[in-house]
Amino acid sequence: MYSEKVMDHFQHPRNVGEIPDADGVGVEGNARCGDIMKIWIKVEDGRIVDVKFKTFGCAAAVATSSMITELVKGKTLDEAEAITNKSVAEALDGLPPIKMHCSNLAADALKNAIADYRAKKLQSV
Amino acid sequence: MYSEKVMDHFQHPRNVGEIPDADGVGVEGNARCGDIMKIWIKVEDGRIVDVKFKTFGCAAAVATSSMITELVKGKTLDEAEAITNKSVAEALDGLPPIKMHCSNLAADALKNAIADYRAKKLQSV
Amino acid sequence: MNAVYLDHAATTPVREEVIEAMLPYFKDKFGNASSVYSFGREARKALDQARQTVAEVLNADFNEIVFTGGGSEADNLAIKGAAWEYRNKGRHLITSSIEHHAVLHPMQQLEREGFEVTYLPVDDQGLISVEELANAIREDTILVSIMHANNEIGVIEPIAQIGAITKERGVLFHTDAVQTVGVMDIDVKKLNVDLLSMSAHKFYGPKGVGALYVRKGVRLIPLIHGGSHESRRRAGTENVAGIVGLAKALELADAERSVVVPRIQRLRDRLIDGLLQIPHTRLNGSRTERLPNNVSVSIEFIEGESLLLNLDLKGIAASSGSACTSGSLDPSHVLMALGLTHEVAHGSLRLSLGRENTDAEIDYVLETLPPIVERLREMSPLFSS
Amino acid sequence: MNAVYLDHAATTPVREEVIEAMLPYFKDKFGNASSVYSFGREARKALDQARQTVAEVLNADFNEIVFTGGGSEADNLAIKGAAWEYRNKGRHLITSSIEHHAVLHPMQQLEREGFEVTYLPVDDQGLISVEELANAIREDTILVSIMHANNEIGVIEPIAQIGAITKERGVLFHTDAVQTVGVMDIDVKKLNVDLLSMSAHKFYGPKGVGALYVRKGVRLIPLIHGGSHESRRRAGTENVAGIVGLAKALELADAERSVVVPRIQRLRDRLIDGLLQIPHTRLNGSRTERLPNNVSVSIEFIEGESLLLNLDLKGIAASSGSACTSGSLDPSHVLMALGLTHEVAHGSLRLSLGRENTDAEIDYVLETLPPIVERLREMSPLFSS
Ligand SMILES: Cc1ncc(COP(=O)(O)O)c(C=O)c1O
Ligand SMILES: Cc1ncc(COP(=O)(O)O)c(C=O)c1O
Repeated sequence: MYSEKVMDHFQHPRNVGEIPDADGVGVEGNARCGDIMKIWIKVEDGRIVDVKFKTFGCAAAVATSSMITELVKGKTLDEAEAITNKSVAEALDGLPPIKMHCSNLAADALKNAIADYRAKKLQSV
Repeated sequence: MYSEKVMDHFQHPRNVGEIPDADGVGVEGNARCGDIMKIWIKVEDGRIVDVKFKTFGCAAAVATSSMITELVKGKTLDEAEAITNKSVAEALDGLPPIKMHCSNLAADALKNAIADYRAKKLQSV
Repeated sequence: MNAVYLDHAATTPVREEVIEAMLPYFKDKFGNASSVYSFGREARKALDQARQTVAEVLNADFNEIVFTGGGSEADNLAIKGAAWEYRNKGRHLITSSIEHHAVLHPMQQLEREGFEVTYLPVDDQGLISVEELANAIREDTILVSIMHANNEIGVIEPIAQIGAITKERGVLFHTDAVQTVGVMDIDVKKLNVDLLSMSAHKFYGPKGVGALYVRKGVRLIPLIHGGSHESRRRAGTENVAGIVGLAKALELADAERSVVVPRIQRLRDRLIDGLLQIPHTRLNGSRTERLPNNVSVSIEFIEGESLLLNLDLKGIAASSGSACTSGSLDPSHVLMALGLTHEVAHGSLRLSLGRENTDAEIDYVLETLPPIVERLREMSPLFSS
Repeated sequence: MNAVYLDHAATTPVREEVIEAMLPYFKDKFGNASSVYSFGREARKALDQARQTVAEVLNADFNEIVFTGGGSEADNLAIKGAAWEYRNKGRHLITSSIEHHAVLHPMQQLEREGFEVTYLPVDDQGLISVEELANAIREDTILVSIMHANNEIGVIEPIAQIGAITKERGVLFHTDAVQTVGVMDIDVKKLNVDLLSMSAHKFYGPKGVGALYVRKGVRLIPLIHGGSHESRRRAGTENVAGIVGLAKALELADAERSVVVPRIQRLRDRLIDGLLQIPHTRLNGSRTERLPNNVSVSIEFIEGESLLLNLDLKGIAASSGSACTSGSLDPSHVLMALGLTHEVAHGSLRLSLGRENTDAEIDYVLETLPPIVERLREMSPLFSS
């Protein structure tokens, strides 16, 4: 049912954890659907230099979370924001149709983290 | 589905045929149900001395026809009239329930033959 | 002579290759096709493969195949499912007077529920008039159901022509193809049908499994509600072994048809010609628009069950009309629809051929049958020689 | 360690003895059970024998057993068949909120057709209140359907007590015994039920065949109309091999129950005790009123599918609630009915044991599972250690 890439990221998720002094934190999902993702980013010179996640959810949720952390590391915020849930799924060689909707929310969580970073920065100005 | 006795009478029906100068002839059944029996009797001194039948019908119809001819040979008319469809079925070690209604009409055919004999006798008096 | 089986229209033995294909799904690959773990994944794969095979043979799409618990269930799902679903569009249904009970009885049930049903007659050859059918379609007609070939008399109805009309008139069209799938080449697009039923045990597959083709866009209210199996059209843990068996049997029949069917048809013709030598005997149904494996004759002055039992005692398995009606005492509604009298209808005999029948067997039947007929006629009060 | 199968509540492998019993009916004794000749007579005999066996195990009569195409069909036939038949007596039905979809979805269909359904709640142990049920019965109640044991949490409902009430009140009573037949001793008289469903593949029989007990005098409108099979309650050429398999499997289960079940129950208790050692873990459903083969736990802060897949990678087949709901994204309606929150319901795990499970397998599960849970919790934003 899942692609090899999904299974690889599910079994060996990259960048699991928290960043205690993160510059931005984003959450997406809800317990009703059974998928919640939280993402922490560290930003330097407009670039994401570190990223970590924690996810409660199915294999698709874990794999998309893991995949997005790989995709964004080193990217500028604008580049990172351009990533969509669809492009994450594609990077994983696709997801089962039933999983496209609920469990594919890593890009949204990331956007929330970037928004959080920007809001904090605005406040600190 | 059929008892051994039924199968025996079906495979080797006794007294098949017609009696050209019969004293009484009886018919019972109809083509709709698929069972028609015709019976010829020869009567002497109030006793049935010969009997023959022809039957269009299923194994049960053939076997009951054959059985009744065996049962009545030598019997007085009163004795013969006392034979019921049920007793014919019993003499055959029973019939399948679905066959009890339509295909078990030998006793009725015999009654008709006896009535025919009596009517003819009345006329000839 | 060993037993001669000539009742393939009633049921067929499961082919060795089909049993082989089914066996792994009883024990080793027994998982639930709906589960996520590996056990279930093998069953899921087999199910998908079977659905794909059936779809390809019928020239249909993967999602257009619904597996059922047999031909009767497929007929019921098509007819009641469509009638219930589209009842607000209209309440008129059309069928023929020679359908199998698995079509007629759902129709009668729908009548009890307030639907109106037109039962079209057939001519003395057993054929539906396409013109009469076109005239019977009304504003409120929602479904037409006409069988592809009749199970008793083997007559093949003009399904493609009927389908062209129903398509033009925007009416759903179901065909009960239980007797033709595996025997004839079936293309649902060419037949212009929206719904088509089949039953595995008629083409050397297992009993208790069938399929319904449901054209994309046609909705049905299920007979069996529950889990989301079969795209919510038929709930219940899938009979994986049975479905694999159905697909395997269909695949084999399809691959071998061009070789097997002409051989069977030749045997059929020998049988028909031989039987018609018996005096007072007639073929039931069209000689040309006829299943390649069906022989149905009326043998006057004798009764069918007696004939069957006598044949059985000689090792020949045949049928006197539909297997399903053998519990009943009324003569077959199909033979009556041809205009036969009761007596003649009672004297009908169906011999239906299959892939394992041989010329020697036909010889045996043609030797064995006439003396039995003669003996029964001598015993019959209806016959005067 | 070889694969460890702990999903017997979803389906079971067909036993070798059952396959052996079925095989002759595919090829040698393949005749149609409704035909008059010898071919069919063997099939008829096998069918009669199977019906007799099932009747005896349930303490029912021969004619009270109707074979179906599975458990879902049996449930649908019981519920819709009775509701349609007795609709003029009343239109109110009672069931529970933890029924299988094969009961809930027919109920919902009947609601669309104008019936009214009361869904009784369960307490935090998963148990129906007999008193509440008695109070829910109205003048126009025609049918109560309460499952014998729940497929997800294994809770056994007080069927005999409920049956005593429905009997007194003159209301029909159906129980879905799909999870208990083969595992528990079933006596339809002692259970006071009018209708009882079972499914062969839950007790080491084949998929695609089930049975419905129908107490004498109870009438049903069939789901599948057609031939006069099953005393006109379910049309279609009988799945002789499948029915023989069902009966054989039931006979074996019944004969071995007193030896096999206590062994399974001991394994179950080891498993429950071991799993409850994991912090933030609770047993779903009553510990005492529980199927001897069911373990259902909620493991907080983690999600079921991830857990299942990780177990699968270690060779352990389990389930996260009903197999049928695995295609859905909503947490199980059964766990929600117990009062669990969404998060906790998502973290449920069902391990259901069978006759081939061993102590070594339980050891393996109890070794394998805790580190997976730990790893998933470390990854979970809901968990703070
Ligand atoms: C309690 C219960 N009822 C009904 C069913 C349906 O049975 P089947 O899938 O054989 O149709 C199942 C299993 O799927 C079940 O566990
Ligand atoms: C034309 C036709 N339709 C439907 C059926 C019903 O199929 P099944 O008995 O497999 O349910 C049959 C055979 O019995 C048939 O010949």
